Amino acid sequence: MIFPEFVGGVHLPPLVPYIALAGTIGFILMILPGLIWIERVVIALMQDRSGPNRVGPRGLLQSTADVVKLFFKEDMSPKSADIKIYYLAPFLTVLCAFSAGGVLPLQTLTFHLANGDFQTVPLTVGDVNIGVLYILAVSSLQVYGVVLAGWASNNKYSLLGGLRGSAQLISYELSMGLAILCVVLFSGTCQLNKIVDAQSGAPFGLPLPEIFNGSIFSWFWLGTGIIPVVIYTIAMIAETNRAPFDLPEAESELIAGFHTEYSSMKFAMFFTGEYVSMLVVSGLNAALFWGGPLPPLNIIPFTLIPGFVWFITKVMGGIFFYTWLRATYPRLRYDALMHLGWKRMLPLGLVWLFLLAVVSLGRSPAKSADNVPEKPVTATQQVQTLPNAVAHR
Amino acid sequence: MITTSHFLVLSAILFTTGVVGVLVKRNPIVIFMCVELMLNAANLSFIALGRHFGQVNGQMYVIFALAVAAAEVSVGLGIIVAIFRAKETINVDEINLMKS
Amino acid sequence: MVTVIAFWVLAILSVVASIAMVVTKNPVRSALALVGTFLCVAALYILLSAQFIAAVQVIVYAGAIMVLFLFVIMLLNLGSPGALRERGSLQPVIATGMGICFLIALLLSGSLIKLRLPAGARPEVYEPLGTVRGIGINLFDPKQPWLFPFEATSILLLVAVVGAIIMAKRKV
Amino acid sequence: MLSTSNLAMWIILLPFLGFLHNAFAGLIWKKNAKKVVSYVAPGVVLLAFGVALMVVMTELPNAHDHRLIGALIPGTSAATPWINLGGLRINFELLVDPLSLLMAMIVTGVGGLIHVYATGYMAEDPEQPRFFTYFNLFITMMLILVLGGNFLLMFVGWEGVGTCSYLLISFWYKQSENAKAGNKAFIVNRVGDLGFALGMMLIWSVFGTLSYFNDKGTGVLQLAGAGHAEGAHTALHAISVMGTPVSVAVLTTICVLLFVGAMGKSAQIPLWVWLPDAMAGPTPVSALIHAATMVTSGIVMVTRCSWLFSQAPQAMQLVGYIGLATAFVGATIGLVQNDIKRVLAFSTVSQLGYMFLACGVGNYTAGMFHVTTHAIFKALLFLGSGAVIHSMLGEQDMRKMGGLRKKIFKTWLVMWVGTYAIAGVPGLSGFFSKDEILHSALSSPGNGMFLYAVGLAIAFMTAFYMNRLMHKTFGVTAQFVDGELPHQHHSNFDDHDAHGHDDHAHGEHHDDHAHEDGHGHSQVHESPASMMIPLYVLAFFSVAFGAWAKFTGAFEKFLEPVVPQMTHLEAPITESMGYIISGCVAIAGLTLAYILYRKPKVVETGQLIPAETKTRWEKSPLHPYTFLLNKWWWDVVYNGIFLKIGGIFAILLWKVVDAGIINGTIEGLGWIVGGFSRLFRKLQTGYVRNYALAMLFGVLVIVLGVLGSWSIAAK
Repeated sequence: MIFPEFVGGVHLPPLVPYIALAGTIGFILMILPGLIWIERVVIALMQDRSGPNRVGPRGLLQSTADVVKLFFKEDMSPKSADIKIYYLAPFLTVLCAFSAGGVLPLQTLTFHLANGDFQTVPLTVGDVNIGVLYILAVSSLQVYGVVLAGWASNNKYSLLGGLRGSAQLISYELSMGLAILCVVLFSGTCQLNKIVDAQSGAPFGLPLPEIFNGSIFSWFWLGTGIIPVVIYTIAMIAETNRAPFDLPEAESELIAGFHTEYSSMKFAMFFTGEYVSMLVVSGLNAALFWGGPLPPLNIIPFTLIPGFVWFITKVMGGIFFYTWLRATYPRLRYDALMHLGWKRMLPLGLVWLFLLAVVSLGRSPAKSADNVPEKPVTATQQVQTLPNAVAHR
Repeated sequence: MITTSHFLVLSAILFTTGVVGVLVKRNPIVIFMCVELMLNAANLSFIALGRHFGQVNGQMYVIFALAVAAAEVSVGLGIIVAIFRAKETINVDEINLMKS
Repeated sequence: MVTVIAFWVLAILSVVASIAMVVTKNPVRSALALVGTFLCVAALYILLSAQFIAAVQVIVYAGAIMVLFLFVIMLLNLGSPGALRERGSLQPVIATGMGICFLIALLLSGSLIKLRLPAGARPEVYEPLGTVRGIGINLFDPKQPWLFPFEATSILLLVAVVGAIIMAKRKV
Repeated sequence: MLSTSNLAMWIILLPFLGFLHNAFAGLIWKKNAKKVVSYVAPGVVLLAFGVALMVVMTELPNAHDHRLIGALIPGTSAATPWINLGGLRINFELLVDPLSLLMAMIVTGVGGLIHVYATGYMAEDPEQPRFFTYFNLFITMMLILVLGGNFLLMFVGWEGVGTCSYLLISFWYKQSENAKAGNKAFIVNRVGDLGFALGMMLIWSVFGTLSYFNDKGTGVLQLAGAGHAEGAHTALHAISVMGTPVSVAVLTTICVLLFVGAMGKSAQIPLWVWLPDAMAGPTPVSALIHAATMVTSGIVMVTRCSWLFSQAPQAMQLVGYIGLATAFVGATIGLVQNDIKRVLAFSTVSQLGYMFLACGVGNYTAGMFHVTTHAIFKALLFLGSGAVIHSMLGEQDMRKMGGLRKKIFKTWLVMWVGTYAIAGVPGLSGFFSKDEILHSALSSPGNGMFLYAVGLAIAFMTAFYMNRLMHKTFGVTAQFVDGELPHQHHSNFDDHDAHGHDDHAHGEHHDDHAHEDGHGHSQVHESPASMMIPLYVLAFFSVAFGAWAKFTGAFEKFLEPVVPQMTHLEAPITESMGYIISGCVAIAGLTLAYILYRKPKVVETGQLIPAETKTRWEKSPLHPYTFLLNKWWWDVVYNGIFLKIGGIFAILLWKVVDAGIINGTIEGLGWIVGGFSRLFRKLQTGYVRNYALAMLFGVLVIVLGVLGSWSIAAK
């Protein structure tokens, strides 16, 4: 899709980040009740039962009703809690969850400039060159919400939940970082849009028909050898405290874990934070391993659909995967969780990263995406940024 | 206009705060945090001076300082946990085996 | 203009947070104040065009080190204020006085040093200064002295990991 | 340009590999260790002999100036530095020339035969692998000594063989006399080694190197004149590293110091006292180390440095007279000893003296000739005596032997060959080598006649005591009851232990037990083939080697390039006249012994006169028999001088200097420090925070100081 530079005297390209910001937040807030509904319906289907069916058609308004109920619930706080921190915790959770979404590469917009040139602008809130690190940083801050909530509630179940949460988040962040590093190693950049660009070439640099350029086969889930995507997916589930890694809020052991003492809107904020986190890490998954806004095949019906639709589709795929897992697996024991994180995924990730490093040494002298000059990129120029293997043929 | 000196002064203030914190606190964990603050203040001046001279070397030092800080904290907290197990307290004024 | 405002806001915030860390009696609040200071410092790093360091600062300090602190505080249950009550002594007074003297001395000495640019240095901020690429190329450049410290640091970290486990484990 | 030898290193490395193997044989082979070791240990030495032969056959003839240098470590060159400090550069180098090859062949050849012999002799010992570990290590060290290309490597070998000697003398360390004998040997050798080390340092400071030969022509021996063989004996003069001539006084000092080292190792007066005691070790050790090889290293060293000695006539005279005195003293003591191995030990001392006499009169070739023949027949004699001792189940006292000729005829036969060889019966090897020495002594510039006369007397005594030994051991009637011999098991384990520990030993013991059970047949038996075959080989060479070397002149020609040719006076008698004289002397000695010891009566009492009937003179310590039996009271005098006086001095040092001055000073210091500590301890509150505050104070002072200096500088 090509947009004009000026619409009604408004200079469009500088506005793109704001559009992205508004779009992201608006979309997330809008989709949240839908997400909960989807989850409930999907689980119900998987468990062969009816699921929500009272409020609205097929129970579609059930979540809205729940939100309304939460709004009007009494806002209680424990007497012996550390009130300031107790209030701070849910805010932190939501804040971190939302801010992580700021670098997701929704789509690339192309503007037809007044002087005849074309300019591509990423539809991203902040397309920073340390995008991956930014996401890691922000998601590492998420642990504070859990820890502080657990501690400030002054409740031993909450404290246990908080401790579990912090240990779990720190442990799995390592594996997550390793998986992401594999992608960074192959794309040569930390900027998410460029990582997406790096997936838009021919699969493995093979001389295949045009239709495979940027197709599902050239995305990094395959390009980095499947192991990183598996590690990342497991780690992202653990990072968001979802089943089967939902130990910090294990209802059968710890009542509700770190948010036992939270009710009403504060609870709703935790809930929001959790779902936003799911969306964000799924979005990161989509951008890193599943080609972001790229269509699965480079042919007409797919390429006509705008990139952000593909992106959202992939995110929704991630959400479905979450739900599927939740319906399938029992919760892990705590030691099994640590065992998996430290003794299985971390060594595997390290070894795989090392192997990939060796492979990429043999591939070509690192031609980093950072080297590409910042100017309007045309389709022909994009070909030149493909791995050298193509150029040599 | 913000000059390098602004950053250096800020760094000095943060560093002094850390020093005073080390001296007045009795909780070794908080003392540790103050030490981390001092390290950060030093890092800040490293980066400011590196920017001043247009060199990336200042940032190199910070990377190593970060790594060393991480190592120091892990061992230090390990020691604190071990001391707590042995003495049921971590008050630095009660850890006085050296006192005759 | 944005930079000036950002600097003053962040500077004041970081100083306030650091003083709050020292003053407050509750270790958890101290830790939170310190996290605030770290975040402000990280933002200042971005002002200094050290994006990579800023991200690492958040990941390592805020995301790992301070969580470890909080973890230990909670583990030892030192959270309740007054668990370590300060006894009356002259130490804090002397320390504060001496600290102020120290600060004044630092500032004085700073005023005596002229920051001169060496010949050939580029005072302006150039693009790859703080990016992952700029740092990485410098760090692994055989002509630069950083390669050996880098390897040494990795060994240091390994030793620290082993040491921490030995220290903290009940039975080895 | 010196030729290089690629093979030489393997002469050393093979025994070394054997040593490593034997040391870990128990780990590798478990219960089969003894068996494997008994093949590997002699095997590597014999292989090394083969390599040495190969070097002689292939590499030496092609060598420029009969000299090769080689590397010690495979894959390196001879210029590989071992020590490189300032001006001192020591290489891992070997010097391969006729002298070192001759010694290498003696060490590996005779040594190999002794190894074979020892497989039989030590078969019963449960610690046999340890024995062969030391044995192979000894061979390695000895080869380093003789093949090493510089003085320091020689010193390494020198100390290495000393260590092995110590280890092997006290091999059966459970008996304290053995351990003491080992200590004695080691400590006495220390004195000599000190001399050697000092001489070596002096050499370095004068010549600036320790290598014998090098490519630049600045090796010690090259500077001393070796290598320009043609005009050597007319215009010898050593030049120092600075290019100036070295004064005779310095050279004499060097030579005397080196000779002190040789005295220790080769058991010369006054450092000879350790050698007789060293017989405490197993007999193969006595044969290999204390007769054939190690004790001759002093002569080898003097010969190696002959270019230096030749220019220090006074040092040479000292060598000659010390050698003569030692030969005489050794021979006289040998006359009256009763222990079969001790007789041989004193004989060795005496023969070593002979060799030094040869060096002292400047006929180094004759010295080395005697080294060679002596190595062969003394090894033969020792091994033969070992076979006797083995047959007698460990008995060593000749007074308790006798009449063995019929029982162990083959042993008797080879022993006779050895006896004739050492006595100098015409035609056997000892005759030629000894006569060569006597002849050159006679023609030497000094008191030729005196030297010759004393030498003849010694030869006479040698023949006498050797024949005495033979008669007492094999002749007359048996002084023991066959079948009732006490089993004197030489081992660290008594019989019972040995069986308990090692089933393997049980099988080997089976034979002995049959005897012990005493079913009426003889205990005394011939030794196994592994012990006899080396004896035959050695006997053959005892007979043949001397004549071959003498008549073909091969030996002299072989060694010619490595020793300086000395001027000799015209001897008053011709060589054939000398042959007749020394032949007669030898036969006279043999005859006298035959007359005296033919009759059993003399042997039975063990002493010429029964103790009760002794006169005052006969009881006096200066009575010749007592005097000689007690080795001229040498040990007693040493004990008196060194132990008593030294002990008093040591106590003085301990009580006054150590306890009084040194301890007092240190304790006083400690007391002062303690006082100050008590004073300053009040400052130490024990609170970390106070210390940190003090630290900040210090930092503040420093910062202010720097600040002040800056502001002053700014003005």
